[in-house]
Amino acid sequence: MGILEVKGVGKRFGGLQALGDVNLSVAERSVHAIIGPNGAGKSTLLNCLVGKLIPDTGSVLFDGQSVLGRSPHEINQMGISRVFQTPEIFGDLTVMENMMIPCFAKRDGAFEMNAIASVLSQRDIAAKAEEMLVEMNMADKRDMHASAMSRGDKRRLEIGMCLAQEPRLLLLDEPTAGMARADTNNTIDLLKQIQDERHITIAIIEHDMHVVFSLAERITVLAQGTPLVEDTPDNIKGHPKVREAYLGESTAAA
Amino acid sequence: MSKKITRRGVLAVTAGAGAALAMPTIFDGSVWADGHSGFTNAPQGDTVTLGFNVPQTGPYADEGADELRAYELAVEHLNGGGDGGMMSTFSSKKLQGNGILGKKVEYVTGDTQTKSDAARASAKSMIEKDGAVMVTGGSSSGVAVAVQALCQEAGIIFMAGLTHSNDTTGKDKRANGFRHFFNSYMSGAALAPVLAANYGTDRKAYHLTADYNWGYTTEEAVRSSTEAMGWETVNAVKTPLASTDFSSYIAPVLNSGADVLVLNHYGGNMVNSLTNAVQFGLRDKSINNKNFEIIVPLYSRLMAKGAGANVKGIFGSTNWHWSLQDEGSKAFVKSFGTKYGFPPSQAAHTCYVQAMLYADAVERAGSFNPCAVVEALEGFEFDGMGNGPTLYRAEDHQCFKDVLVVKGKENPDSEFDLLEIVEVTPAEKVTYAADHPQFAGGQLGTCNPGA
Amino acid sequence: MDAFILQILNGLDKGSAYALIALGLTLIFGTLGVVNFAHGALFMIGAFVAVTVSRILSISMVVEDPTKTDFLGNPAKISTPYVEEWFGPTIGAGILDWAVPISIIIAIPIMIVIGVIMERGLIQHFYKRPHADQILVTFGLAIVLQEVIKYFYGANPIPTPAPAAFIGSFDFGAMIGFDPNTIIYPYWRLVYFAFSAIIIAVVFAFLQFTTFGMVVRAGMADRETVGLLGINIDKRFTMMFGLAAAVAGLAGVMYAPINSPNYHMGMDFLVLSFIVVVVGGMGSLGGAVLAGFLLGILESFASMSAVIELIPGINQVIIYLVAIIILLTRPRGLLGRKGVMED
Amino acid sequence: MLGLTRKDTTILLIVTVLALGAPFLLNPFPISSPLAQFNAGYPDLMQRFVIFGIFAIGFNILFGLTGYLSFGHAAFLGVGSYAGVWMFKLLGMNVIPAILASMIVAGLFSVLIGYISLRRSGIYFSILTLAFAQMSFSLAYSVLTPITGGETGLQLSLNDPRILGQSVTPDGNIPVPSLFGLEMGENTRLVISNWVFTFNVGYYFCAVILILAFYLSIRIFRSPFGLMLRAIKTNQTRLNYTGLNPKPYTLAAFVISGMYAGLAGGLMVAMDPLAGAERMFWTASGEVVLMAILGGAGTLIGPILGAGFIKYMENIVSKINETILHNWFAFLPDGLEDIVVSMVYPFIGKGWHLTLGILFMLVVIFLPGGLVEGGQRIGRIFRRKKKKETGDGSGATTVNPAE
Repeated sequence: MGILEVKGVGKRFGGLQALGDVNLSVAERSVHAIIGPNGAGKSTLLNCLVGKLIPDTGSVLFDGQSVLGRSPHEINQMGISRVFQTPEIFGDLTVMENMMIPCFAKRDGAFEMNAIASVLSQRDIAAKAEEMLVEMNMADKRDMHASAMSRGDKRRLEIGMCLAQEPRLLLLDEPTAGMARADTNNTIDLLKQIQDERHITIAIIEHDMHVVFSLAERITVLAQGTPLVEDTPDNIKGHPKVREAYLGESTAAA
Repeated sequence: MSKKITRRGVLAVTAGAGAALAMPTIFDGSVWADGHSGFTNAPQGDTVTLGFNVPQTGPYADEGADELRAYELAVEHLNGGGDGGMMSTFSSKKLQGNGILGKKVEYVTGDTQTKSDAARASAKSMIEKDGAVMVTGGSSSGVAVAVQALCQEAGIIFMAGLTHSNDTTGKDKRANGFRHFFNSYMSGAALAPVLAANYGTDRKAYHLTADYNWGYTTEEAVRSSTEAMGWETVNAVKTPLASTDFSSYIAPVLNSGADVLVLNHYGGNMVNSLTNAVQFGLRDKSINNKNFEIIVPLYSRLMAKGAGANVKGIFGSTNWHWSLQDEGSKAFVKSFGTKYGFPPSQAAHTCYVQAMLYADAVERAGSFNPCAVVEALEGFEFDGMGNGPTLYRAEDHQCFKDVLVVKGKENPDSEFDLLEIVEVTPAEKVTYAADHPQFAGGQLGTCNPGA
Repeated sequence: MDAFILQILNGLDKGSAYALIALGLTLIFGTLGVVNFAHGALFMIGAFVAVTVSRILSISMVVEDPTKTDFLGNPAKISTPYVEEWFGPTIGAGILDWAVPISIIIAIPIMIVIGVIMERGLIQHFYKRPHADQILVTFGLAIVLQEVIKYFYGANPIPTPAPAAFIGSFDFGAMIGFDPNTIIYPYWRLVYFAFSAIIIAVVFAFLQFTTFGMVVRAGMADRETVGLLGINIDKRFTMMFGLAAAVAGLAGVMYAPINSPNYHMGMDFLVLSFIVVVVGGMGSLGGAVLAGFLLGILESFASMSAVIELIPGINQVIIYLVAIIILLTRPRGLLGRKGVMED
Repeated sequence: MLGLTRKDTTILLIVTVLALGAPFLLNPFPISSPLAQFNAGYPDLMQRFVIFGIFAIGFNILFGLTGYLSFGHAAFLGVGSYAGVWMFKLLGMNVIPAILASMIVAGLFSVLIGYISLRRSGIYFSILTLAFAQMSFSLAYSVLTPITGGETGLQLSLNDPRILGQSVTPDGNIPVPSLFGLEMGENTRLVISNWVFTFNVGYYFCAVILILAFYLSIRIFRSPFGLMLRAIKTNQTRLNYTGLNPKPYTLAAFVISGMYAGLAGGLMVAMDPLAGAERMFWTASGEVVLMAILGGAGTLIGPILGAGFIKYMENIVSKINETILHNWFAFLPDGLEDIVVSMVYPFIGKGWHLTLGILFMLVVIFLPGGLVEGGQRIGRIFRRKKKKETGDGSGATTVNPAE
């Protein structure tokens, strides 16, 4: 039984069946990639996992608990963090302040109004955020406006913010989309490092096959809202159905 | 604005100031007060400052501008300039044209914005900053009541400008405040006989009433006086102050069986509701075999101008009108018209008279002390100010004088000639007991001289 | 029953004013993304175009008439408008009488010019600025415009009557079988309603069937893409601002006989028109029109004395109450798109 | 100091000095000079500066930090005022219970309105708050007249019970608001030659509260809570996916700023015991928005500057009349004097709205960050000069945290 169990999930938008009967199991501490052509329902699936969308049918269990009907922040509190296709960070805040927010976010979402206590807790939070910045190799940028950074740095910050919460499952939505090759490789290295050091489960939606085959331990191929196959990267590479439905075009294009 | 005379005390502070600097002193009370006057803002030196608090912005700005013109004229006359205006017709001959008690009259102006908060802020700055010993003006009852209460607290005299609500000298009356303008009750009392004479005693009235204090008191006054002579009130509907279009209130009128529409509206509300009512063709209809009629209890010439031709033939009441032919009115119209080129409005008249009455009261009392002024004004009877013999009643500080019933003129000679006087209702017909139920609930209190 | 029909008629009439103002407002928001607090001022300026035209038409030749005296006892001045002098009393008086309809023709170019100047001179610098800045600067502009009008025309309302032919009312009830005088409605208000319907139809047709309109609609949907096609969308948007100003101005011209224009009439309508736009859905033209009529009708119903007796004060708050209920149940307004103005 | 950084301490000290020294600072011109017209150091206006400063500071906690633009904040001020006057009427003239009641009632009212309005964001939120405030105004002006006094405002009367105080003073008047016997209207004047400085008990009471309120707002700005509010303004999505529900934070900010408004309302009636419905009208709500934006939304000191700016215009410029103008320009030759006066006249006195509108536009066009940005620019010019002198030209693009 995996840490994330998706059973029979379906979602319609008007006349369009975006997802139909998706079953998926992500094993704990694995890196699981979900690939598929445009419109295959990858993002819809992801949104169903984090509470942005509610599926019409089926169930989603995280660590044995249903996530359905919970709001995004509640699902996050269960231990799922999400990295977006375009980095979602606090653009108007400094890098340090960005990092302080997840450090501050206690799992119960409570906050401190007591002035003295807040000063004390602010110190702890700052220390923790500082530590995290060092770990993400961004300490030199701590006072920069987050919006002024390069895309790669924004991504790095966003991932760092997710990690600061010590999640059990990290969801990545095309983390290298729109990045230069060098940034992409850096991101791959970063994710590898995270996997090695932190042993957290990673689920990744990706277009770039290079990224997928560098990272993933198992791959699910989605097509037209249903999973086509699920296997190891090596097997997927040679799978005829996949070639036909997806890889043929994709490799040709790449 | 501090309260008690006992707190007064002058103490010198030694300071290493230069020779040019006089010795700094700290003391309670006003700078303008001489040491032992015992009241707020006692005039010092050879001038006295009056505060003219009128709407300069907002919908009543034109009325406020006219009030200000009247005040400037009054100051000119008090200081001996111009032709003296009503000073020559005023029954009290105390005013000499040498200022008040020999002090030259100066004035400060402020903007009430027709909001009670802003009016009070403006009045406070006159009292605290400019040392005004009397504040006057305003174009709505809300402002009058608010500023009157402030003046009571501060210990200066308030001479109300245009305020028609019963409350100003009713439930919200104050010892330091005086109203020359007439009120809702008087409008009702003056109108009723004229309406009976013109429209008969068997009428069904439909009231549209502005949904705030003045509207309430006016509706009550007109209803009770018309019902007393046999009219029936079919319906009374309150309309929001913010309304600009009254069509949805007017449309059902014809269908209600009423044959008279009473518009208890003032200012922009009145202009719009009357315009709308005429648009609906109400006056061309005949209900119960009677011609449908519209009545506007409180008229002003400026509003009549706004409503244009729609006022023609419509009855209402007004405090004063420039076409009055008594000596006082003629003198006032002449000096106002000569100076500004057009005749004064009723608001201008009441403000001019208030300024004169205050000055005269100070002269008669021989002091600017508010309590002395109150004493001089209470029960004061005078004439020659345009409304015939007038009494400032001691019990509620309301003036009792003739009230004009007017009608929109059918063929105006000029742009100012919009109203014609139908009847001058003598003062005794509009006088009521001081404890009349429409005025119940307030206490005058005692005069407050401040500190 | 007749009372209901009467109030529906009323509501349609009220609603047509709301719809016209809101239409221009949402046109500007939809195309330019600008929250224009000066839109009410454009409505007011429109009404004052009517005032000005009738004043210009009645510029008079003044002669002293020694037989009459004015209020000071001086010889009275008799003034005859030049139009009466030139065209004879009958035609001259007729021209004066028709000042408001004549103003429509004059108002269109004037309002377009004012709109274009506003957009080029001020608004265009605010496209990239936060909505709060847009609100502040257009609010400042609205104050300036109304104070300028006040300076020249005073604070008092100025009567601007409709042509004599439209004075009086139409007995609608008698026509559909009710007793006479049960449902009557002033001619000019019926004209106003018809006029609004025409303007709304023209604006929709313009956007729907002309290339210009198509480009603008495409620009409303996706400004960047249209820009990439090499179409100068900015120029067209400037024209849209002119158009919106003209719609507001015409609404004002035609409104002048209904309520005597005063300098603050724009502010009186401002809050209301924003509520109409938001209830209809930001950026939705159809929504603005629908919401305008809906709120007009509800407001009319709420002013019925039976309703006020049932719920005191309902006539004071109905608009706001409806706005709250709609925004809570239909977050994007009646016909609004998702994600517009939510941050 | 007091748990503040050096920079914040400096700002707090500046505000403290400004607030406590206002009677001197606002009265720079001797009373005999024609410029005395511009003196603002009289109690009523100083009180207004401070009270609207508090109102704007509170508004800024909501708008400046979270970006939620409430267009109905005046309702809380109005409700607070009514609560304060009712305390005066029922309980007694001590200002403490009145102000506490104002804050509590305004707080409760803001919980109710905030809870509903915060279900939406952006302009929808603004319109919801506007609608609630307009409803409050309309009802207070009309059908709620028995509770609110309607058009004439809620005021004290000689018949009020005042169970802990006296209904009528021995000399037959309505008692005045006081702090344990110290009357708010009490003045002490210092006369130095031609200068007159007025020290008013009520003003200093307000000033002390302003300093406390300002200190609290710095603490809120710098606290994790404040950080969270700024995060809400920047990116609610990320906040959601960081396991935080923005709603309680925004509601807390809304209620805090509602209570600030209530405090301002309470102080208003403590200084002048009358509550009018107009202070809930939408233009009053708009005014505080303008104060915040004009001064610099999201900055600490900006709203106070904005409040001062608008109230100065309203109270000083509106009082200049034609006669005063003629006095000023009396030194010019007659013809020229008339020309100058007629050119200036439209902008003063009854034209103060026009001046205000023009200044709004100028500030927004040229100083997008409000008056604070103007100050910063001037500061930068000086700093640049200094740098040139010392030869230190490192153009570091460090972030200026908002202040």
